[in-house]
Amino acid sequence: MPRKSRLHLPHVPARPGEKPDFSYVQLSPAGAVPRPQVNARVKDVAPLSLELVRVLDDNADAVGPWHPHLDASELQVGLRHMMLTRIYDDRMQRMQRGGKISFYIRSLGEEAVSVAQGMALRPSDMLFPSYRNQGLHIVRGIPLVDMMCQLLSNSKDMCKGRQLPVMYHSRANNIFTISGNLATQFPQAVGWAMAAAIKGEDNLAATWMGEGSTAEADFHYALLFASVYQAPAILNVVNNQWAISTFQGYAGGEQRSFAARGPGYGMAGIRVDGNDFLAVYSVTQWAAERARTGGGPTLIEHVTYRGAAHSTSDDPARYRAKDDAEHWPLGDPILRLKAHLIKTGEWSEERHQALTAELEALVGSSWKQAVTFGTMSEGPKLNADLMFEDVFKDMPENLQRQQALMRKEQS
Amino acid sequence: MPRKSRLHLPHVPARPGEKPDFSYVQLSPAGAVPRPQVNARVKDVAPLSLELVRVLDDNADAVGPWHPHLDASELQVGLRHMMLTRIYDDRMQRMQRGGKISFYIRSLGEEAVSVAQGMALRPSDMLFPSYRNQGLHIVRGIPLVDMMCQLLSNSKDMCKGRQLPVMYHSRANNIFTISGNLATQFPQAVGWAMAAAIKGEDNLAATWMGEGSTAEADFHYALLFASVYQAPAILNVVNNQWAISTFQGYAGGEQRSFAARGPGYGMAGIRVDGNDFLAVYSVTQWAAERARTGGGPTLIEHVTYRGAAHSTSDDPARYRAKDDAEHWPLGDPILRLKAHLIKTGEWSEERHQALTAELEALVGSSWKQAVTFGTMSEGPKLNADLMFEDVFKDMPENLQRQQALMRKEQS
Amino acid sequence: MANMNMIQALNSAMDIMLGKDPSVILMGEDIGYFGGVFRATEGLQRKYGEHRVIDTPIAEGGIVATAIGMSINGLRPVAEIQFADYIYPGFDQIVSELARIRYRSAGDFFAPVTIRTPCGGGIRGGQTHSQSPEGIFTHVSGIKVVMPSNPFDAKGLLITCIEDDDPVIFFEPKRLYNGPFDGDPNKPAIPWSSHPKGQVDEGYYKVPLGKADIVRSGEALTIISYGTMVHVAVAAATAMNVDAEIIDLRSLVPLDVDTICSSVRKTGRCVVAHEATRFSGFGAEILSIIQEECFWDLEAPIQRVTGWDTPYPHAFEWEYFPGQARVKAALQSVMEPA
Amino acid sequence: MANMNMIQALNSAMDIMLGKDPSVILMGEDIGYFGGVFRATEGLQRKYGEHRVIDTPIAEGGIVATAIGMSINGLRPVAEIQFADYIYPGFDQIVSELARIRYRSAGDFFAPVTIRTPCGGGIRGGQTHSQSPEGIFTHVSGIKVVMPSNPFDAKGLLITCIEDDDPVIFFEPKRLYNGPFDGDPNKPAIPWSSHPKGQVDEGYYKVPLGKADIVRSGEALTIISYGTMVHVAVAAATAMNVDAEIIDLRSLVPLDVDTICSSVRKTGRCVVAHEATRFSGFGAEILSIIQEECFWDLEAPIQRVTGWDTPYPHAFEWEYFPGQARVKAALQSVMEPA
Ligand SMILES: Cc1ncc(C[n+]2csc(CCOP(=O)(O)OP(=O)(O)O)c2C)c(N)n1
Ligand SMILES: Cc1ncc(C[n+]2csc(CCOP(=O)(O)OP(=O)(O)O)c2C)c(N)n1
Ligand SMILES: [Mg+2]
Ligand SMILES: [Mg+2]
Repeated sequence: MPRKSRLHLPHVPARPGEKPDFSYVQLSPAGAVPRPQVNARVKDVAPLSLELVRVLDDNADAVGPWHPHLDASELQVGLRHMMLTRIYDDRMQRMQRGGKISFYIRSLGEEAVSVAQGMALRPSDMLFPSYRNQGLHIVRGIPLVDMMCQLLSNSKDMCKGRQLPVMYHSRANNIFTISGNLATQFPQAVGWAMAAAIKGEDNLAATWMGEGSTAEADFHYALLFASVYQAPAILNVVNNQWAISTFQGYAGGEQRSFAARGPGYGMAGIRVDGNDFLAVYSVTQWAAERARTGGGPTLIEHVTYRGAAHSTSDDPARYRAKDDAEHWPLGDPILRLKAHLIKTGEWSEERHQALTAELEALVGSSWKQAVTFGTMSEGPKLNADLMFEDVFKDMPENLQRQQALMRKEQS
Repeated sequence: MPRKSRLHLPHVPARPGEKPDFSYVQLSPAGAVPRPQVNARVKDVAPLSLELVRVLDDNADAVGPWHPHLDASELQVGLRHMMLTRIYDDRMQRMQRGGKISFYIRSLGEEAVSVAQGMALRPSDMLFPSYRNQGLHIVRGIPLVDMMCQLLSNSKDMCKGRQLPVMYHSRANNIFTISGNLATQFPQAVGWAMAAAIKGEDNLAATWMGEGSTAEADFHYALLFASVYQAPAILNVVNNQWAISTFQGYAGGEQRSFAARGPGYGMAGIRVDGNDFLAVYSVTQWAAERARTGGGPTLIEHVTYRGAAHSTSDDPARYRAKDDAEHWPLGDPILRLKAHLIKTGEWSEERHQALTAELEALVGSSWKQAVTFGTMSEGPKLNADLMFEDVFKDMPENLQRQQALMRKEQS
Repeated sequence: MANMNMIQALNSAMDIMLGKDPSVILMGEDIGYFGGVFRATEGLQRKYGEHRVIDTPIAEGGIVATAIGMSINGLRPVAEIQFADYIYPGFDQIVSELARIRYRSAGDFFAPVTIRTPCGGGIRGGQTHSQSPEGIFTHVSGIKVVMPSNPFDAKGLLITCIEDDDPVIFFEPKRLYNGPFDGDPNKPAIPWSSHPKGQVDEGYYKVPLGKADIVRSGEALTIISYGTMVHVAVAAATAMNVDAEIIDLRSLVPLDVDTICSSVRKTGRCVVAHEATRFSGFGAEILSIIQEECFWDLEAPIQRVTGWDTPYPHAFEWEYFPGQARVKAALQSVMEPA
Repeated sequence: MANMNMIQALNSAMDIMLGKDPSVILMGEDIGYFGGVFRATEGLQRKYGEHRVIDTPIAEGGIVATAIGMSINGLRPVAEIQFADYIYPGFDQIVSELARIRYRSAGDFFAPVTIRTPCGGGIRGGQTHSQSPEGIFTHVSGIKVVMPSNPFDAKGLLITCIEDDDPVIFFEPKRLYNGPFDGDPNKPAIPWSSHPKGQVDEGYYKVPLGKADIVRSGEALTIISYGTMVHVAVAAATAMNVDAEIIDLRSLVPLDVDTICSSVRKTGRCVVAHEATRFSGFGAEILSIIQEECFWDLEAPIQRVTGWDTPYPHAFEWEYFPGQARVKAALQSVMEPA
């Protein structure tokens, strides 16, 4: 170029070989952010979109107006769900490495988002997850075996072999089918919520996407329709700082928080410590009550960190600093809740180890059971005839013919 | 439905039969809004997105920090351009009614937006207009005859008969071709601005859309890319309160100003009195200087009112209150600038009438000249062969064949 | 029975379904208070309320996406896209989502959404108000595609689509809204009241998908068409007085292959006509199926009559439109003795 | 000459054009620092800077739209869409804008944008990482559509596309990135180094658009294909040892009708093969043109070999993929004596 470029490019704090730098993350002290009434006006809650709602402080104490005051038993359940999610992830990752499944995506470091929110919502609320919300399925009690059978595309696969691993769904448990196309679930969730309002029901819709996905049009459609019709919806942006190799600054995070998009569209926006089980639970409760009482939608940005590779097809060593997750200023969601429970005398190292062992055993036995329904290499296999079903409700003549041709080809 | 719907629907203040009600429009007194430094940080300029920048007060005086202090001669030119725009619109509307052209769109009541902004920008700045910015073409000196020939799709039509009336363009004058698809020009303008930055040039891109169009994905893409790359662009939302029959509340205007989207994406957002020539000029100057000095993009919401039907295919009597334009609290842009010039002794009723007559004559003679290049009914006509050109740079074999078939068909 | 133009017939279909099924809702740009830019939903918001006939933001992608979400929550949305030329912002939600939800969830979820949209030229709309993109959607597995050619079919087909559990894109040839059109813009327009298919049952009835209509039976050749071109084909065949069998497909997906092929087997000669551009248009699929199924019966190459492979220019609308001259040329050439 | 796989050949083409023409820039998701999920742009940001090899937000519509704007300002953007399955959010900007800017401005503005995108199955990507949507774009007037089948063509065609003043969508069959593929997933993968077209000139050269490649000449029948299926066709014909003439289209728009038709006039028998779904796929257009141009030369119905009319299922990838068995069945049937 004749002259020097003046194009601004978002700053990426640390690349391979550099030391992790999270000074860009704007923090608020635990307990510092006020908790407005659930029916407060949007402009009065606008500051929540720039602050960071936190309950668990560095001494593992729960402090401030957002403290949800949950029973210890509930916290223990939350801890168990998060631990199970992580143990499940680790094992499935190894199964993929061992060639047992074709692909896998972990949620390492982000477990609090799905688990705390899943617990704060009602079973009748409809969930529109992304591919990194396995905690929701676990909270809703989807049997691990069923999830594993989906990963294996085996004879018991809920998707009949049509979807990539992790693209679960459960009609019975109100979890919508996950799409491989980013962001599409967001405005669908808003439409579901609009229908709930039209029908006069008080269920709400909750949906999740990563911060990188907010760049898609569907993010805009969702915020717009939710705002215009004041739909009872909770729109969650899980800001784990990375979209594959792309830093969150490239999605707009350098100039302003993602939560701040909410007030821009005239809806509440809250920025929350995504690794703080209590804070996530509490803001979700707030947003849910707001939605059910006619206060409209809330956009929640969960500030967290992607602890692992994007997926089993990815190698973050190529684009981000080594061991960066260990330097993440908001710590690890499981360790933080564990420490809090121990400090309040509701948990112990021993119980933690025992539970770990129990959950590992559960995952192990579930896997053994899952593979009896077939693996990629051994049967029982799904019948390839299924390829032609569910394109339409009734199989049209041309698909029946193609099905017959396929049979001939395979024989 | 069994239960009663809880769906919120935006309030529409006045429908046919009701009396106009503009109490929903949030006004600030002229001169009341402070003018930040052009390099101020986004969060420090955020209030501008909720206030209303005004310079001309109700006594036709120019007041406050946004007063651009233009020479009277410049204001007279601005007045002339606005008057010409309106006279041109009126005449073309009549020509459509008379069956001389197939379609027309007026900008009645919105003339200040295009004229003041066109004057505040440099000729080397690239414009990406909507279909309601004829003032820009007039400011840039596109001959009326050329514009009329486009309306007539005649032998001198700059679009060679391919576009609907009003879809002008001018490569020589840096005005991009107008699209019939709403909003598409917005992210294109941002791309143009990114290229200017990459090339190290200090031209900027300016683009316009109506408030209804902000619902399209392209509005979101434009704000996002402009923010991420800090593109030298001015993004204008002309909020004339209506999108055909749809009130601005259905585009999100009920919950929050359109300018407020800017800060949500981390860019400056300014809400300005769109019928105040001086205010529009001044905020455009501010945004242009900000962009040229590396301060990034600005979103400007022009608060105005669609004085006429959406287009010649529309009848607003079906959906909005009668004579509502007369009750619009921000008045008429031409009358307001005229009153200011008269008050400052730089204009008079006589000169105004004389100019009106001169411009009517100009429009009349231009039309006479334009029709010599052909009308819908009489020749000279464009050669239908042109239909097959410019699909590609070179006409491919299949189009050559089709062209020959068409000729045969027509003979 | 009553005289209805196509707009009134469509309005009647929606009116009946809104009354019959509380889960049916309408949504779209300017469709509510205003009744739609083509008046198809006139009066329905007043009758059924703002909560069932819903004005939306100008966001085709958002309209399709929220309609999908509503359908997952038990509603049957009928979404209007103001012009088919503006359906593309909703393309991803249609192709990647609407068409695949049943498939990817193994039937656990499905999205009974009907998308209505006016298509075709003939109203001086220029390149962005005249398009016929139906062919594109026929390549997308999981979506049904329908285009009526008259008021009677329009009403019966729309009711069928709204009750169908699969997603449907319902194209309305806007040039036919007010009357049949034989392709000659200089003739005075004639109203639907002068046409037998303008006689429409005021009550509930259905016209099935996947069943083509033999508009006129004949022995000499077969003309396969849909939408506006059905009328142009009838006029051209009459003018040339060839004993043509004229087939109105009505639904493109599912496609009535049997009716097509048995006609061509009988006549041995075939013309396929649509208004959309030729290259990779739906005509190519029809031609291909006939070539595959009826090869040995063909006595002459099948001819396609289509719009040209260009955008639809404002000034050359009638040079672009496949009028009687273009149809006649094709009829000529298929009639040439081998 | 050097051994290159298709990724290296594409990288070389972009490297050369970035070096040769300062107006060329690259943009897309993960293409900059990371070098792209398929590594096609590896090393180019380091070599040419962040301002010419630009990472973008995840917004295909925004990528296409800003690329258009850049091209209007004198740049030649090469935009990567990470998977063809994700091109649909950019569909409106491609169809309504990119394809029409030259036309609607009567040539005063034009948009020399090249969109690169990996397509096709065979890597266990499931229904959203395996699509072949090329047929849809061939129906859009004003866009060129290209798909190479080997490294040598890939490089020469991409350079031609970048220098072309018309917009182009450049589809890359991802299964061919690392080696030719004959359709048998159980055979050990073979590298491009073992294939003559893996020998690539390291310098600047062009392969023209609209010129098909006769991969193998023959007398008995014609196989018309492009992308991955070219290799499957060669394998099937060899296995059956039929004297097939095999044509690799390389560019779908513009289409080399002469090469297609002169071959079919010679052989009288034809099979058209692509991986995309059958119904309204590009095969239908090829078949239609041949039927129209070569009707009297055909000795048997033209057969289409395609993917099925369903999404591309994760578990049944090889039952979906049109492998050698499907090609052979078609060859059989076109060889049957009349
Ligand atoms: C429409 C679309 N574009 C691109 C992709 C490819 N892709 C899959 S995941 C991903 C990154 C998403 O990042 P983010 O939204 O932050 O979610 P995270 O993976 O961090 O949870 C990309 C680009 C896709 N799946 N869909
Ligand atoms: C993508 C698209 N959708 C719909 C339309 C039809 N349409 C043309 S103008 C218009 C209203 C636009 O309103 P607004 O953006 O407020 O601009 P204004 O006309 O008020 O200046 C609509 C819906 C279109 N042209 N393009
Ligand atoms: Mg992320
Ligand atoms: Mg408006």
